[in-house]
Amino acid sequence: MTSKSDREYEQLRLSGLHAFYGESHILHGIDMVVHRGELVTLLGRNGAGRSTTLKAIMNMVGRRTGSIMINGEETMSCAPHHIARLGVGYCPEHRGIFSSLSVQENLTLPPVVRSGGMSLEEIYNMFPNLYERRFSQGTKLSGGEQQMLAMARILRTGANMLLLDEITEGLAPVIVEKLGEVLIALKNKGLTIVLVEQNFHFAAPLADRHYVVEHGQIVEEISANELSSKQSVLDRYLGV
Amino acid sequence: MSEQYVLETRNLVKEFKGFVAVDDVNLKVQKGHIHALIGPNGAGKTTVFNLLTKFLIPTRGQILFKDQDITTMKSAAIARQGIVRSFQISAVFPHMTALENIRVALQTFEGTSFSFWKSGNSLHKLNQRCMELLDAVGLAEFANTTTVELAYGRKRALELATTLAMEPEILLLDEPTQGMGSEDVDRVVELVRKAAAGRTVLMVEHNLSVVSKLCDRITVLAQGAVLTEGDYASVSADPRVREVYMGSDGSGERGTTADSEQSEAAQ
Amino acid sequence: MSMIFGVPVAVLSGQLLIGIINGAFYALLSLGLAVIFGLLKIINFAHGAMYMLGAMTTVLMFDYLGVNYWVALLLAPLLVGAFGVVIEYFLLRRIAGQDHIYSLLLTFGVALIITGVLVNWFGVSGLRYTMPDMFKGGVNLGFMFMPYYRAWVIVAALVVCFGTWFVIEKTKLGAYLRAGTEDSQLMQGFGINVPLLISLTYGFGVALAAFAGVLAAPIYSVTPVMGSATLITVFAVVVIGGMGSIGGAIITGILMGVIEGLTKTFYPPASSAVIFLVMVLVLMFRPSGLFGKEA
Amino acid sequence: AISNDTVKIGYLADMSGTYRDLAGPNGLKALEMAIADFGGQVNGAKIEVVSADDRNSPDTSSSTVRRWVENEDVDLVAGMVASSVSIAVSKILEENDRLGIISGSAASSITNEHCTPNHIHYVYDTYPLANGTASAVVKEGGKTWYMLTADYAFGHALEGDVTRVVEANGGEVIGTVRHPFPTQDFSSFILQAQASGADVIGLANAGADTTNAITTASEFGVTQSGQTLAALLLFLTDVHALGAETAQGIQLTTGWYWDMNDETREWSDRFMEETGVRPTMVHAGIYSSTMQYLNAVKATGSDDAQTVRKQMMDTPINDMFAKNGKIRVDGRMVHDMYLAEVKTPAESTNEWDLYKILRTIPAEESYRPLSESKCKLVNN
Amino acid sequence: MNQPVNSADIHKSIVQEQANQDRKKMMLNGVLLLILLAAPFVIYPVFLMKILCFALFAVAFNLLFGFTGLLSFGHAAFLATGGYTTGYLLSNYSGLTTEMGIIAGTLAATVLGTGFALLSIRRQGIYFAMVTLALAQLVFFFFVQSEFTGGEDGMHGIPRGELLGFINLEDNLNMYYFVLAVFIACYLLVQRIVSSPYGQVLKAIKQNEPRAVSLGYNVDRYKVLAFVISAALAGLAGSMKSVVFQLASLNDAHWHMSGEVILMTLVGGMGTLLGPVVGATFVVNIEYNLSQGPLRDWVDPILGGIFVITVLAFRSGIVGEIQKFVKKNLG
Ligand SMILES: Nc1ncnc2c1ncn2[C@@H]1O[C@H](COP(=O)(O)OP(=O)(O)OP(=O)(O)O)[C@@H](O)[C@H]1O
Ligand SMILES: Nc1ncnc2c1ncn2[C@@H]1O[C@H](COP(=O)(O)OP(=O)(O)OP(=O)(O)O)[C@@H](O)[C@H]1O
Ligand SMILES: [Mg+2]
Ligand SMILES: [Mg+2]
Repeated sequence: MTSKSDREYEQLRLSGLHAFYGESHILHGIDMVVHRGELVTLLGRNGAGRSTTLKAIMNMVGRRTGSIMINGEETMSCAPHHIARLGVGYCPEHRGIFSSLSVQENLTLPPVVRSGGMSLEEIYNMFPNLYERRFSQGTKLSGGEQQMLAMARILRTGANMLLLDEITEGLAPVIVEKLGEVLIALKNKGLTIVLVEQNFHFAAPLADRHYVVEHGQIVEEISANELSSKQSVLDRYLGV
Repeated sequence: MSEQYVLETRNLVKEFKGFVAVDDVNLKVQKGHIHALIGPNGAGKTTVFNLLTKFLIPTRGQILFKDQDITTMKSAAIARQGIVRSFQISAVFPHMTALENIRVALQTFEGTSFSFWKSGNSLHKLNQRCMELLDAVGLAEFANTTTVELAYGRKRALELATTLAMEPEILLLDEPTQGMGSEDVDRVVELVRKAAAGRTVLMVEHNLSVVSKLCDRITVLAQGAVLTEGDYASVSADPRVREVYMGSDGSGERGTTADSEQSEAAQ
Repeated sequence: MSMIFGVPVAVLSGQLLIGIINGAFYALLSLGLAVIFGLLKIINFAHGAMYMLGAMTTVLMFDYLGVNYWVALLLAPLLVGAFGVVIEYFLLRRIAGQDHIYSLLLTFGVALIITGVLVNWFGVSGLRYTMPDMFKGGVNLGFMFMPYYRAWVIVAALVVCFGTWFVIEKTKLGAYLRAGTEDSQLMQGFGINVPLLISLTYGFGVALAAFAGVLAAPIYSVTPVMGSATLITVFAVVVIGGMGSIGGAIITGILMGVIEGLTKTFYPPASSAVIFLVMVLVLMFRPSGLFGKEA
Repeated sequence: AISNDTVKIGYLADMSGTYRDLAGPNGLKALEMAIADFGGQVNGAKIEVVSADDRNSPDTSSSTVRRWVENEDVDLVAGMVASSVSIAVSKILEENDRLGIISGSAASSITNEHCTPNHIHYVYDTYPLANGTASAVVKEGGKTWYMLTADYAFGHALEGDVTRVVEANGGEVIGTVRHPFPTQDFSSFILQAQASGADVIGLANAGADTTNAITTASEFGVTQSGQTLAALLLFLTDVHALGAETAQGIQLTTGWYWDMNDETREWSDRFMEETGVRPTMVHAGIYSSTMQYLNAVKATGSDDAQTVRKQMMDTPINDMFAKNGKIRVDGRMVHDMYLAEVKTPAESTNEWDLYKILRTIPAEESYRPLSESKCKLVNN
Repeated sequence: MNQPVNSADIHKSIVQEQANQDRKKMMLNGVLLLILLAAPFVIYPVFLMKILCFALFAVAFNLLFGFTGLLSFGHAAFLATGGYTTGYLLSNYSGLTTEMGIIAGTLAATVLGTGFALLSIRRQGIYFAMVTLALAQLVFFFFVQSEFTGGEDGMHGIPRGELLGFINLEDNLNMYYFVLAVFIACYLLVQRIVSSPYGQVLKAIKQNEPRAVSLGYNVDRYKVLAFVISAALAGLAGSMKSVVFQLASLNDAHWHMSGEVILMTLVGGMGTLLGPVVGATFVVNIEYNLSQGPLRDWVDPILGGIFVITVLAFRSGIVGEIQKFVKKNLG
């Protein structure tokens, strides 16, 4: 388990983050903090701006204002490849599997940014499907296999903060279950994880805290132990 | 005797350079059923769909629609026969409004699709039906919104409405609730139920709560072959299915209210 | 003398060899195009102009600075490559992610500018470049007279082609390149400086064209318009091979050289049409070219 | 009388494309030199020049020339290279009864089936080029010919002319290969020509095709193996680009050469001062024809097309460009042509010292006789 | 959150909106028509006719490129085929009236276009562009080597003749109004096509082809039809041009002409109705005026610069940018 001092260490702090796609203003001042070793989820309806928040952290949206601190370092002016070098691993919503590469090439593609990542062997053990199909073209995998690949890919890099966007989408329940175990293992290794998730059933038992996003703003912060008391609030926001 | 089966495959096989993705599948979809195809990732579900709609050519085997061999028919012809699919990855016409998206589908029946001399106003008579369909998926207020501007989940809803506009005899749905919030999931379940009235639905779905609520019959695929078949109760009780697909708790369900309560209780 | 279809065997062998030489030349040019398209999805209509720049630079460096052939062989591609990097940085980068055809139009415009300016500076009759002494003459192979220089062309072109193929298909750098062009944003998200990689790749692609230009300087008329006629033919070669297929470009290049050579022997008037004819036929049966990956 | 008290000359030529060096911007310089030498005015009327790029496009040129003659009252159109442009322009001039002097085009059809009473073809055409070179080469012992022909009307015409002349002189064309236009690599064709064993390889093409063919021929040792190259259309600029080393020994016919006598040298020096290069026969022809035109305007006191043309036809041309040149009724200016051979590097003293004049081909032997003409102005 | 939405209202607003747009279009068309009717009294008619011919060519091209999403790099072939056919017939068969020659030229281009379409339509994206380019090159080589085209000399002295046997087209004004009438008819036709039910399908195919297939559209047939119409109109433009200038030349068949029509369309605004017209006017003017001005020797580099600037800064073209501006500031 993580120590007390680590718990207070701010791995990520967003303050007053605005983001735009061309003319459309998507994020309207996001404020949130993630401590080292925490697993935090972003919940919200479709189109609330959760994926955009992750992309904004990676400097992958059109225009941004506000502040993003990673490890206490301001990164608003950093190019995306710099951000990755700070130890951030990003798994995008639409998988981003490269069709010109084989499965194995896809897997070994992201450069290792820190030591301590998983080895190829460990990854293949976790996802036997990928091992079987390792020489096929990346995009010839089934939808679910591609999702596994996208997730597995960043586990190799040794990143110590993971931004994961809808990683259970399209996965069979067995695999989802296994992914849950993986996330817990990662958390135990001290990694910081920001999880965007539709599947609340999956996220609830894993997370330390939940942020609820609506119309590009954080409207609620709920910690794991408040979950039952704030269930009704949550239901309202998520439109259940 | 096969009268009651609208769609049937016989010994269907698809190989990709030696890799057998679909292995001797005999699928029988009964008229009026909502039939689910489930199975672990990479089991070959999407491939079966692709074979049924001719986006892929079978290596071997036959496909029959209402006892007629359609193995060699082309994609568009199959759609016109009444077999219409919706895509796993959202498929819309991005620079048309939501309403126009649906109108394009409705136009197929007008027989004026080659009439380049006709005024565009001749399409207005379809607007009413478009609005009904949009309303059904809760997109009425977005009728005049350009589709690119819709959030992902809404695009999927729109796509479904477009598919329904085709009045298909058989509707093929590939993960219709993927990427949707629970609110939308429930709406889609209702929608599919409504849409299924009077027609047949074949769907791939990983959300077992949806499957359990909707489906009359379930085929489980694993490694390209049929593992078992039956109704939800019998399939979900099958230990092999639990092992390869459902996992230990056997629910595999996603964030419905009931589930989140359950999971809390688990905590 | 034995004959095949009314053509003496000796002549035919000569034509085959010439075909292979020209093919190696096509391979080199189409390789650059294929690298640029395959990796950057840029349809480089400035390729002919870059080829021309390679040849022009060689001649001008010799005339004004006394730079000899061997140095030019290295320096001209470097200079033109650097110019390519500049073009990528200031122009092409701004349309990244747009439809391919914009890159086609942009580079077409760039080619018009480069060619037009040079025509005004140097005219169109051509600049004089003398063959380096060590390549003068040739050897009689019995069925034909083989100039030494042509032999050198074939060796140089093949070595460069194979080296390029190896780097792109078999190394990690190549994998970065291939992936970076599909989703550069994501690649950057993995910590790779994609913009730099892209600039260098474009620079490298046009440097290949310039290298072909240096090889061409002693044997073809060096004029600012020498690239425009070649461009379309080389494009056809790349398309036949399958846009973006590196190995395809090389093999098809040689193949087309031979086919063109045979046409020049048996039915010369069709020799410039034949490549286009082959292209239409190939695409009818293989929509993505001989070695292209299905879309 | 002189319309508007101005003699207005429109100079139309390829300024930016493949034929730029033939006439181009330097041709305009030659035209301006002529006007300056003439004194800048005729009988008190001023001389104006307008110029345009023909873009090698007959329709762009048509628009330009129509505007010139219909709106800007241009009296003479000069320059003109691409035959399609020359023919299109001459039709417009005929319609509007203005005068044109074509200096750059090679097509002999311009004063044959396409002749009009409104234009003059001044410097050269393919007929004497083929005629001069072929007959001279055959006479010197080149009996068997192999033709390398550009596969379009121009090349076909040239090939036809050569064949006729070669056969008339007792030679024989033993093979022909028609290459597409344009072609960069001639090695295949040169190889075929070598294999044919002919004495002479005739190049019935032009521009870059010709220079590429010559370069390749030299690379493949054509001359070493005892064959002669005869280029049927080769300009000084082409030879300059090739250099004496590559082009040595080639025989060709030209209408003029800068280094023929003091008169030509004097003018060429002035031209070189202006432009930095030695003039081709086209540049000299533009100068000469403009002089001839202005003299005719001066003599008749009119800029009416027919009056001036008649005067030009009646006055023999005697200047640095031509001796006893004559404009015929079909518009063809006939003058002596010269058979030249490209010097060896040893003979050549500087980069422009390129030709040895072997002999003069008299005007009457050079051009297509009127008796063979299809021109509507000739009563046959 | 979900307010009840009245679908009847939405329907009404859509119809209203459509009617509004139609009215605006009518007004714009009216203004343009007036300008074009008066133009020959101010501007030299032959030059205006040149613009109209190229505008028609660009409009034809844009139907395929801007509205169907197919980039043909071989449209010069149709322009040239139309021109040569009409030119050849009118020059050699004096019994033909001018419009018969023009119709024949258009038909020839249509037939050729059908051939091109059948050979190329299954290819996607850049392969499509390259196949059309290759086919057009073959056509070009054919024209270069054929005797009837006059090779690089071109075909000259094509008689303008008489329209319907009694309107003398040698007269520039008569000729102009004839060209104008043809142009307007074609322009309106394209306008109609784009908004027709067929146009909707084209739009859908352009935006998402696999989806259109899955909705039951045999997309190849729709694309072939668009290609054939486009080729026919391009051929018509070529036929008209050969009659106007009384000549036809290889320039029309060269691949640079295919590039030029792309430039026109792009500069004006692809996928807009008026764009190609504006683009053609612009490019023809630039080329014509520059080739006579002090920048005479620099036309090609300047055209290249226009390409570059358009692609970098005005990708939606003149008309497209104006539309955007209007939408942003007034709409
Ligand atoms: N590339 C883009 N250009 C313009 N608008 C965009 C773009 N991507 C997303 N948007 C808009 O931004 C808003 C927020 O999108 P985002 O993807 O962040 O939502 P989300 O909360 O992740 O929801 P989802 O469940 O749909 O993924 C949506 O309204 C969407 O339409
Ligand atoms: N075009 C192809 N070439 C090679 N292999 C393929 C191709 N398409 C699919 N496969 C392979 O076939 C298998 C079945 O894929 P399919 O997409 O049908 O799975 P699925 O059941 O839909 O899975 P998921 O639930 O993850 O979407 C997978 O292992 C996949 O890698
Ligand atoms: Mg999202
Ligand atoms: Mg699937």
